[in-house]
Amino acid sequence: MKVTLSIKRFDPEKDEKPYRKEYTIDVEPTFRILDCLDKVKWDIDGGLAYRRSCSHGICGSDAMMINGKNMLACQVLVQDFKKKYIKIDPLPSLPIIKDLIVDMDGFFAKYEVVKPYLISKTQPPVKERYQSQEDRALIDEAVNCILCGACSASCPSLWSNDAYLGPAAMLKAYRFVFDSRDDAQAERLDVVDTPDGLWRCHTIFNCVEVCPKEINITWHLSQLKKKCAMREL
Amino acid sequence: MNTYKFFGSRNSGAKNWYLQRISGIILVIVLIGHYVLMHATPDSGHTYKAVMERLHSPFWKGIDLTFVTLGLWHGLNGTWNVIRDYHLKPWVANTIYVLMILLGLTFWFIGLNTILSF
Amino acid sequence: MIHKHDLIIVGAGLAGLRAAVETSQYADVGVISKLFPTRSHSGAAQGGIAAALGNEEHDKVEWHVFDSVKGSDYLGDQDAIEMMCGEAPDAIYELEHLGVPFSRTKEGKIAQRQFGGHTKEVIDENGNSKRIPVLRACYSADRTGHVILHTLYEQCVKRNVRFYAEYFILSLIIDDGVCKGLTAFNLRDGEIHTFHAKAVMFGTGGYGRAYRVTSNAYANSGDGVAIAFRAGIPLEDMEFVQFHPTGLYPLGILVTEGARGEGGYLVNNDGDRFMKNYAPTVMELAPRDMVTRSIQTEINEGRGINGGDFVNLDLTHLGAAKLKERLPEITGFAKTYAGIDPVKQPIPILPTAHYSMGGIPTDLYGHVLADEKGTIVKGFYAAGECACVSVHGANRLGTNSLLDAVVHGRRTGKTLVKYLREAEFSPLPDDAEKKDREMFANLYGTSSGENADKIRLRLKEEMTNKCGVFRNEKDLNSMLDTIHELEHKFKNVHLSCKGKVFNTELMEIIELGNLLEFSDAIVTGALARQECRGAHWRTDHPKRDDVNWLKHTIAFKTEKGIELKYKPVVINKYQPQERKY
Amino acid sequence: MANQTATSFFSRWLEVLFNYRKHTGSWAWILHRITGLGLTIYIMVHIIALTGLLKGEAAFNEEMALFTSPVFLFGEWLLGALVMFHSLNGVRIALVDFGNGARYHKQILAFVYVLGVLMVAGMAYLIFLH
Ligand SMILES: Cc1cc2nc3c(=O)[nH]c(=O)nc-3n(C[C@H](O)[C@H](O)[C@H](O)COP(=O)(O)OP(=O)(O)OC[C@H]3O[C@@H](n4cnc5c(N)ncnc54)[C@H](O)[C@@H]3O)c2cc1C
Ligand code: HEM
Ligand code: SF4
Ligand code: F3S
Ligand code: FES
Repeated sequence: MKVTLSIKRFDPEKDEKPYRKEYTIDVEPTFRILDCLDKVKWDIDGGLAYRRSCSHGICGSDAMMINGKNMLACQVLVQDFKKKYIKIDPLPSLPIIKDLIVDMDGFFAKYEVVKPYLISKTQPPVKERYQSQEDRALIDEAVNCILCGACSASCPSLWSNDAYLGPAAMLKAYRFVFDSRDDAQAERLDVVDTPDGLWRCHTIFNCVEVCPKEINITWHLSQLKKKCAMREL
Repeated sequence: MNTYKFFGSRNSGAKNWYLQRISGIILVIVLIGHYVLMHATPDSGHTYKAVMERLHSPFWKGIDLTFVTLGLWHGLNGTWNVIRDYHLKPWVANTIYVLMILLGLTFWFIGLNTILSF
Repeated sequence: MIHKHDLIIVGAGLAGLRAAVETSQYADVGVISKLFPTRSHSGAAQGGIAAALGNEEHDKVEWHVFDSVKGSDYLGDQDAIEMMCGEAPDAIYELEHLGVPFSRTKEGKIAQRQFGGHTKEVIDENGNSKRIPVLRACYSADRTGHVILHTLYEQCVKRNVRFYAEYFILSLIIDDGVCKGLTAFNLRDGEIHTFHAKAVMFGTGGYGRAYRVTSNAYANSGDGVAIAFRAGIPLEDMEFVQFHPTGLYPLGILVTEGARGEGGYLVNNDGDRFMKNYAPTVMELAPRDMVTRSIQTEINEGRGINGGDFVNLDLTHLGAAKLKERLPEITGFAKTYAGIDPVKQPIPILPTAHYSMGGIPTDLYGHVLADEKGTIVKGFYAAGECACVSVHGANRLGTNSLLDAVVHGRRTGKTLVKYLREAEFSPLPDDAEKKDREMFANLYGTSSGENADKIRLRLKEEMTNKCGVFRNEKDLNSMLDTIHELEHKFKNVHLSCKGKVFNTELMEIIELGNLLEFSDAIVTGALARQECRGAHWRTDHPKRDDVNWLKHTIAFKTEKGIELKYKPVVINKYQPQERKY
Repeated sequence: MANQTATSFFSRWLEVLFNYRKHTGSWAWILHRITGLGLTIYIMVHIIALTGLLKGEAAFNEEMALFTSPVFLFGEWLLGALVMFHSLNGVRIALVDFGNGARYHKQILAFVYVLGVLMVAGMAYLIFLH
């Protein structure tokens, strides 16, 4: 079976600005888009650059924009597309380093801002701390995040304001604010309760549409919003 | 990373967020009432007499005042929210903020003046 | 550019990060990883991490030790296994304190589940002692590795550990038997950097990518193992490569053991539950290596589905509700990658290269050993899948490898804290980057030559066929020839992309060089070992041979090729017996 | 080193906005924003128009005659549609934020659309046929 990939290319050492290039390759219907990229890389142009590692949607390396939507290249197959003309772009609105590789430094800097680690102010017991199944259930979804960046890069609020913390960072804040073992709720809420934090989220739900781990990020943000608003009132 | 400093007014946005929703919900109720009234009984909205009659009742006066106040606040706060979605230089943002307050007050007084004159 | 840190850790998987958490309070630590830390393959581990906590039912460290020894087909060093199983509970409690969101029992303790080969001793009605499965694997849904990896990274962020993410290490600087640092290149700009350190620790993970069908990530190309080998460090027990019985056809993505644990059937083209011919009593729940061999036999004898190279894992009789509740991730994988709904159709599976039992030889404290006598390489440490302590012997038990990475990461960290207090920086040799610069210049200078992908494909294909589940002398010899031929070709390999920024082609070529390097050791070791033990199965020597082969292989790289030496297995409490389940 | 940031922020922003697929929620957001801004302008116009009351009965009735002309009635109906969308979607947003609406936001939106169409039709009846 033949598919045509239209890939956005950019080599900082050669190109003034990004351009598109088409590659027609022979594939099986069960190929992942990642396999298609490999095929282009191995058979046609060794210079094509993209990140990848686990190849089954768990490491979060290969988020990119495929046919106008952010997804993991290793989590979609050729047969999932009706048209065999597939457009591949890097994650939108992040600085492109080369081809499909974007600069994630800003994304991770925002992750670090929300104090993404357990802060416990009490001495732990000799064995484990107890946590009820109900308390654990509160963070069931949030701990699945693989930091792929698909959500933040799909958020219109972030496109227009790159200081916005973005859904991924705030989901991480949720993960700790709602962990019954954590003692630093207030500090973390201070970080997200800022004009470039929670209040830039307009419940657009793009993040939820793209999350490869099917996390309902907006629901988590709404829980944080309520907590912050209650604090103010 | 401390670039996430705030610009514009001093609060974080939490209160505005809350009030935007509350005012919205009150507005739905008021608006639906307003619409039905205006168009279910066309005369009541479009003749001087009917309007006068309503404006003389304290109840309707109250409703209209709420409408003007909440509508303006909700609309302008919403607009301010839209503006804040862009990463403007602080002085630009602050200038717009002041202008919007002035604009809001002006229209509020005009509206108030009309309603309270009768 | 030269960077100076007390300690350089290579690898940001469970082993590397655990050591970083341990050491960063006391020393200046730099962590190098070719992937952003949370992309490390530890994150793919689903099932759990073993420890005899006894949270769900009575359990004893002693039982865990016995299971691991037996699982290793008696090739595991029993002092190391006792140490690992003994420290396991504390290591898990510490993980919990660091923030790992384990699943919980009703009382709020860490939840545990059953896993293949983990048993407890019970007395049956006739007064005989027998072993039945025990709830020992601590888990967080089916994402155990993921949550531990993220938690450890979070703790490193908290401790301000300096990360060099997307730096690819090239070679070790070992001078007069002392490790002084290493060289690496920054993928972002292609520059070579030297890292000067009092000590270097490797936690570079496994090497499943030498096989065509594998559950491993692209990044698992055994770089650390190959780099150490090239620097004169021997490799231990490389011939033991674990094949997981159920990889999703054709990619090899892992279908967890739990699928059979929940009652899944294995069926061949004739619709037969063929395990009845191989393990009539336990059927599908036989140990990993056994099931793998049975599946491979069916395939080899033409009973694969439609004569193809896969059989079916049938879960349809379990019903939609149970699949949704117990195996959601697997259901998702089958849907996404095979377009199959396990509720209605069987899942096509085949054995997949999964784990490397062998690696860089270390002692119980993480010191890398320079020979079979146990000489320590000063300043060089290793832990995790790239190291061989050896706790897994010839076959590791499920959930023991995350434990290995965490326990040894922690132990090595503790050793390092002590070492770094006294150690000094020793001067770097002048030409530390010389070899790497030459290699780069060579590659950038090529205008034509061999295609790296052809070499890689052929290596992976033949490793799968000739040095896979079943091995014999003829195949292994032919495999050695192939490797030598490919090594020869590799000298002429062509780099088509001449850019500096994210030259991933360059990276893949270097990885290929590493694959060739250690594959040689795997095949040489396998050829020599004329017996069947654990994951290593020689059809031409179909018996375990404790008289001649109850010993560890130590492979050295010499001018003339690979030279094999051997060292005895540490046997304390449990004498080798026949391995029956 | 050539840099793609050479293009202006605004044009990059527009490019992304246009190229990215519009999911249900994006449409709702875009429409909510446009209608919100439109209504804000309208409410100001409305306030000015009502100052006509101050000029006395004749002047006001003259103005009203204009507003009850078919063109304006049609305009008013359109405006009603905008208000309808904005208010119902506003309620949806409030449900998402205050309640558990994030789990059912698409269903709520479908409900909003159906209710909106019904109300707009109802308004057409009131304005044009009543
Ligand atoms: C699909 C799957 C499921 C598994 N499930 C389980 C399970 O349920 N229970 C269990 O106990 N075990 C399981 N395992 C095994 C276990 O996950 C691994 O053995 C363990 O995670 C290895 O950890 P590590 O820290 O040694 O290496 P890894 O996590 O692989 O990390 C390697 C690190 O080294 C870095 N690195 C490598 N080469 C270079 C280089 N050249 N330059 C710079 N950095 C480099 C990488 O970037 C990475 O950070 C599973 C394995 C797989 C593949
Ligand atoms: C009738 C009931 C109304 C409800 C329930 C309502 C609700 C809301 C809500 C919840 C928001 C916040 C959206 C967000 O922050 O993402 C909002 C925004 C807004 N509203 Fe309303 N509103 C109503 C009427 C009005 C009216 C009458 C006006 C005009 C005066 C108006 C103008 C705006 C504007 C300009 C915004 C900002 C748009 C944006 O943020 O995208 N609204 N409305
Ligand atoms: S929330 Fe989902 S989309 Fe966002 S980074 Fe995490 S996994 Fe990716
Ligand atoms: S897309 Fe953006 S606006 Fe909120 S709901 Fe998601 S973060
Ligand atoms: S390669 Fe790991 S998520 Fe796609």
